Amino acid sequence: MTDVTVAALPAPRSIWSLRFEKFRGHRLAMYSLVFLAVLTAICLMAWPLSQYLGIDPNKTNLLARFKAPNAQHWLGTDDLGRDVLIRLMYGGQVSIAVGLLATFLMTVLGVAVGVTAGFLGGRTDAVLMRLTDCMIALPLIPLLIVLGAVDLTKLGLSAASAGSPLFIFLRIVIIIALVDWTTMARIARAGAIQVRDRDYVRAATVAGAKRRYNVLVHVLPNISTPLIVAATLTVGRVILLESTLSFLGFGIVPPTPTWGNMLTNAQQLIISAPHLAVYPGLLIFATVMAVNFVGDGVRYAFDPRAENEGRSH
Amino acid sequence: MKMKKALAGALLAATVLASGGVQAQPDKSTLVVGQLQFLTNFHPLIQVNNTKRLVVNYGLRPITAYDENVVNQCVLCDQVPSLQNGLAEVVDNPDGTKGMRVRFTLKQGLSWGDGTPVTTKDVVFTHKMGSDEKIGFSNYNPWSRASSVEVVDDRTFVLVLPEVVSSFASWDQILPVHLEEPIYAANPDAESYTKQSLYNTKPTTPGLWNGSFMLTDYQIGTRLIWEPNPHWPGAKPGLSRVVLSYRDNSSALMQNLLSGEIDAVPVSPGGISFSQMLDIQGQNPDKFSYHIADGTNLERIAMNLDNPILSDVKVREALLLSIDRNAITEALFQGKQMVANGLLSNTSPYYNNGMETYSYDLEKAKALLSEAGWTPGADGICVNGKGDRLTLELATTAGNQTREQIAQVIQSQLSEACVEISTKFVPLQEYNGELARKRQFTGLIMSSIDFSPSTSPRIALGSNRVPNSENKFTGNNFSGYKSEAMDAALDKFDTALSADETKAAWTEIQSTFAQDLPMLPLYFYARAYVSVPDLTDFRQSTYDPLQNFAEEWHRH
Amino acid sequence: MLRYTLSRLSQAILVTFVMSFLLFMLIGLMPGDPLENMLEGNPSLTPELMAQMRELYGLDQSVFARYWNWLMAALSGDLGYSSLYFRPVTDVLFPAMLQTVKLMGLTLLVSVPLALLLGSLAARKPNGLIDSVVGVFSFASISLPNFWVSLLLIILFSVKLGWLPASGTPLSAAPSALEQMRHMVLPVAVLAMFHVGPLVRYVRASMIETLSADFVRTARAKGLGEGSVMVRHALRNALIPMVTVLALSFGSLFSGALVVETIFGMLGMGKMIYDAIGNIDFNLALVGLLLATIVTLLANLLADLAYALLDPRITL
Amino acid sequence: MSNPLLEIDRLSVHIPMRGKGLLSSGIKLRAVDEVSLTMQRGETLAIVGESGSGKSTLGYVVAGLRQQTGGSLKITPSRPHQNGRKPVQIIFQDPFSALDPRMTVEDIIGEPLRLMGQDRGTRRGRVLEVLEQVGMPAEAAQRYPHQFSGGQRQRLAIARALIGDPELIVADEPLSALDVSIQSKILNLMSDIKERHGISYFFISHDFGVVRHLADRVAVLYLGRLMELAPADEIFANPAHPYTRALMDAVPRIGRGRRKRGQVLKGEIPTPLNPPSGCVFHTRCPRATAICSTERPLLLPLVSRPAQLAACHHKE
Repeated sequence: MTDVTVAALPAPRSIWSLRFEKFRGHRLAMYSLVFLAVLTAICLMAWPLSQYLGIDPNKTNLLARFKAPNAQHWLGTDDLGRDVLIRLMYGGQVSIAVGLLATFLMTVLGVAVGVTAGFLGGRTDAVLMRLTDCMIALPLIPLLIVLGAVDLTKLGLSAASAGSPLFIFLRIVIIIALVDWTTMARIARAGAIQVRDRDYVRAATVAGAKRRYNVLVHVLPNISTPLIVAATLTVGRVILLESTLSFLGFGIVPPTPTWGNMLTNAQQLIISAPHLAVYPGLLIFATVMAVNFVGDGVRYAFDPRAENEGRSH
Repeated sequence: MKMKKALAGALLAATVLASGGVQAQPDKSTLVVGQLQFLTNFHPLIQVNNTKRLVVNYGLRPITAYDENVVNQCVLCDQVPSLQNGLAEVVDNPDGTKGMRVRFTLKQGLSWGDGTPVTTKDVVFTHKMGSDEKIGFSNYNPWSRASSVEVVDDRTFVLVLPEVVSSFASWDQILPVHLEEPIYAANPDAESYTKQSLYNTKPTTPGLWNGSFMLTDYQIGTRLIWEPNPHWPGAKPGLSRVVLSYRDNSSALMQNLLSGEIDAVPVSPGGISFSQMLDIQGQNPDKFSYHIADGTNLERIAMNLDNPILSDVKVREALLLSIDRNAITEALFQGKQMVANGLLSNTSPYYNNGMETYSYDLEKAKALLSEAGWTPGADGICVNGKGDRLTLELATTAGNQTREQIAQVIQSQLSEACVEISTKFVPLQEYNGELARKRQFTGLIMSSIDFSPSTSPRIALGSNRVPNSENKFTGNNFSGYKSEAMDAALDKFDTALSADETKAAWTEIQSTFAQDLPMLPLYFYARAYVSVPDLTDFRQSTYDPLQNFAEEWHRH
Repeated sequence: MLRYTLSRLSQAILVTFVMSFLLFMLIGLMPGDPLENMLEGNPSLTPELMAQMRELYGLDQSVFARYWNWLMAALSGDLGYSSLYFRPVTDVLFPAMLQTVKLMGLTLLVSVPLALLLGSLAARKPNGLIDSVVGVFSFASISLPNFWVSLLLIILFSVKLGWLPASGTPLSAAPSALEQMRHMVLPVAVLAMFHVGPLVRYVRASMIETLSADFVRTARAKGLGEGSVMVRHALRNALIPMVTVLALSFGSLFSGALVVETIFGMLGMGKMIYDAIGNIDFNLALVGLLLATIVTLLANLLADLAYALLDPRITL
Repeated sequence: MSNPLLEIDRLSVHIPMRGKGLLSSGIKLRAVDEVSLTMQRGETLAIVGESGSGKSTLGYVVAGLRQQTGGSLKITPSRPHQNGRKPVQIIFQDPFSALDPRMTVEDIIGEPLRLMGQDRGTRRGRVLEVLEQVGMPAEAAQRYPHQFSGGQRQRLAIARALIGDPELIVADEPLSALDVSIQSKILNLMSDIKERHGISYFFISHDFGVVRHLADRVAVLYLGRLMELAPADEIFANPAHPYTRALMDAVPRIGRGRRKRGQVLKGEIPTPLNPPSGCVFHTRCPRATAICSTERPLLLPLVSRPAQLAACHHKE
């Protein structure tokens, strides 16, 4: 009965290994990925390094302001005698964490909205997509500033918890996710509509699958490709948004360092210490640029048009 | 080919644009002053703050003002009243208490910008409005001190004071009756009057101004333009135009100063910070003139004494001992702004040399804390017997870099003494309103307070000056400090009519303050101004705004 | 077409109302109390008087009732009073709008031709050297923090070299055209640098597409010069849908303008909103944000209509 | 045999058309219009018609993918189906869209069992079993769909349909996307399975050649209506309805070379939004007379052959 020989089948090879191979071919993306990995590793070294050098990142030392780079302070000190390098590293942790967390959150949000709209269709779809259009229409930064200015004690939160650094951090993550989930929603919706009408979903339905099963088992894995590409590019935008917001004073506030609020501080010191304006900005730029290149690489790697795999009937 | 032409064109255009700046000759008849914080409203006597005083006095002069030697001088009047010259006298009130009569004569030829003479009618009108609680003047020397104004003639009037006050000879600006009275009559409450006042609806009306300059043009949030008042009877102004150019933050002001966009800038408040001035001075010692004088404006931390931690004077002393104020002023101000030991600076003639002072002493601070029952816990932060942590919130205004820096330094220094501080930077409006005036802060708030020669320290220390609904939330005793000894000393101060009496009262006030420490004094702001070097005849006064002498300024 | 326009317009109006309510709620969540901010510094205010005022302004009512009152007043032309500038909101708004229109208009004048130039150059030889350089440039454009670029340009051109002013607003009451231009150079440069990146990518993609289209090949076959083919055929075809792309970029351009206006001290819409929020000026913040939203919605609407009008494949 | 496996009684699917905006336009698309059918166990019923005739819609209703808007449908399984086992399964036309590219073959084929709640271990044995039944090696289980050809994929789809042990398989043009050489192999597989498992096919096709090999009975649909219903032998020998005849003449057959010249359908199929009055076929019917445009013909047995039913005023 068996009329297909095993030898005729290609060796099993996951689509991921193929993609990784393509990604490796995108040189800028590869370099960027290495850069980001190194940067993240360095930022994560902040605590051990500060222990090793005997530095407390928030400890001010007025006798050691604007110190030139030396054995203890590798990039020198700032206007309050704090170590610039360690603060940059902590700031990097914040930026990267906000970037990843907010992207994750907005992916969840966008996918929830998009898949609901795409899979249910009809009036739900119409309403949700109008909502998405509205959000897209809004200028992001002014909206973020309002959200950043919202007094959480008016929402019943205690003043102490509203002012805690962790809460301020989460608040940034949440408000960025709240205003920027629309791209994800559109992609998820388009994907969901496509997958919804695929025969494999129909076959599962005939076999007794409910909506939940189809969404989880069929829709989500099949729209993951464009979502991963979009998410990568989003990380860069989020880092930029966070730094802009912190720079404008509606983001993460001192003494917690971020690249954005370090620039606010540096803005005041451009006469006495113009170099302080260089590092954080350069890091934001390099990080966002690298993330965008990686995004471009991922897009290239995932692009089916660039796929060599032929489909023969 | 086309590309090359376009490129050449672009280069040419760039050169023209760039060279415009290099070649532009400074206009010597104009002074461009950079400022922070555009006026919320232009009315000279409502919602008055330091920033407004820096502006309004170009065009509207007070009756009297202190000069650079801290001597009270006549601006609109002929002679400063005193008990010695007989223009002021202590009289018996019908109910047996003592009152005062103070006589002024307006200068000959004083005139509003539209040519209408300034007369006693304007004084009567201003007094009437200034005593009307619904209008709510908030000027520095309240008109409500006088119960009535007796008109002698067009230029002479007598102010009748129901109480003896030491500040009897200090009086602020007057308003033009011919323009503002109809508006006041139609709008008898603060809300609508302020909105309808010509100062806000049409501030370029010449008749609103009686100083050497008047406001001729303005653009909201951006600039104010002052030009000479043709009816000013005094010296003809040396500048034909003063432009107040508003910038968002002090670093923008600094950039504009360095790029030659602005010619002068006040140093905090209302301008660049003192440390920014030092930065500029360090790099460009000759490019600008640096006018620096001692000031009376005190940066201090008020403490909520209702907080059980802070009600213990030992804790307050420990806090002050753990803040290295010398290091702060040395590092941030090169020591050019003086550390404050109390309410008055060491250079004041009334300074009390005998009182207790608190220089940085961490060991003593720790000892005091343990005496007060606070011992370091596992994480280095003190706890008391009940297990409470020694943690306090320090709030100050957002956007002021010096304050934010100092707050972070204090946070860091107090942690050495086992005190945990969380910092909070709030917008100015919120700070002044809810936090300070409504006393909604739990721990520490940092801001400045100015004790002018005519202002009683009662506003910050009197037990009746704790802001509450009874006194309509006036008063600056944000700590909630109540001391009978202090109240008695303040009574003496308020009725002192001679320098000796005043000095004795000040001595007592300062000693009591040093014992009780109701506030933590940090440093005194210097009065400073940075200008192009060709600005001459620039007088800098300790207390009153230098704009009172703006007609004397020249550029050569 | 008319039906489609009306339907889209009515949707936009509905959205505007929904947004106005949401913003009203959000603004109400800013710290402080509108009445106290308005009357701050008036020492003679008794609690009774406050309560009276509260009633007078309807602040004791529910948020819905307050919104309704506000909406009715706004529709009758009363947009309220700015507590920051002590003027009716409209008095502050219009000069600010003009300023922003000027800034954004000049930016478009720079960014659109630049995008067309760079995009066309890149499209001539995809994956060639110029294309790679332009590609990196457009990536840099979307990755640059615009506030940082502003700072660097100010340090270099204003503070160090002294060539250009550090602010975007001329000081004199009647500045000469040259003076105005000089003040706009840095702000426009920053904004254009930030705006041009996505445009370049768009122009490049659409040029490559049209260059490979049949009619372009025909034109080439007819012996038209390369430059002529580029300009007359490819560029013109790429231009038409560009209107849509530009309209859709309005929101991000406005966001960029906010940052630039704030740094260069220009009282445009963006800085006005920023100041209003920072100084808790409820009315100004609300109206400013709403106006920005409406204009963005309109731009999007126009983009849709233009797209529908210009693209024959879409029938209405 | 007691009662039929499938009973369809005057079943209709009318789809309301959405107008522009949110309102319904009131127009209905009559995809399936009052169709009545029965199917016996083990029987293969072929549904034949042009595209747009409603045959797929009918198949979707039988498979439970779509709800009818009128009439009734009853499936009576011979065995009690417990644990979520479904008596009906489905095979699709496009083997590429039919298999989830993200799943391994084992997971794809095992999906119906997974939906019944069986664990992976239990499923595996059954998956290998059906793989063998459809002629695929066990090694295929760990591969992904993109590693298989169209014919192989169709085998996998059949395997998935088989695994749940159904009694009826709706096959929606399962061969039309395949090469002719592969078609016959799959066809043999299907008839093989039918014989071994006693499965009924609801076999949708537009190809009489294929139908002839597999079908026991044939139903001809046109514009959602049943035109003819007859045993396969009879209909191929003597098509009673002119539409059936036209279809047979128009379609090329496996192994028979080119289509026979003769009666070929004129014009396009009318829109089901506005079907012709009377006999829906009258607009294209070579035998149409006046009565055809006014009166709807009933589906009635032929006088000579009572098993053969046709809805025509002019049956042959």
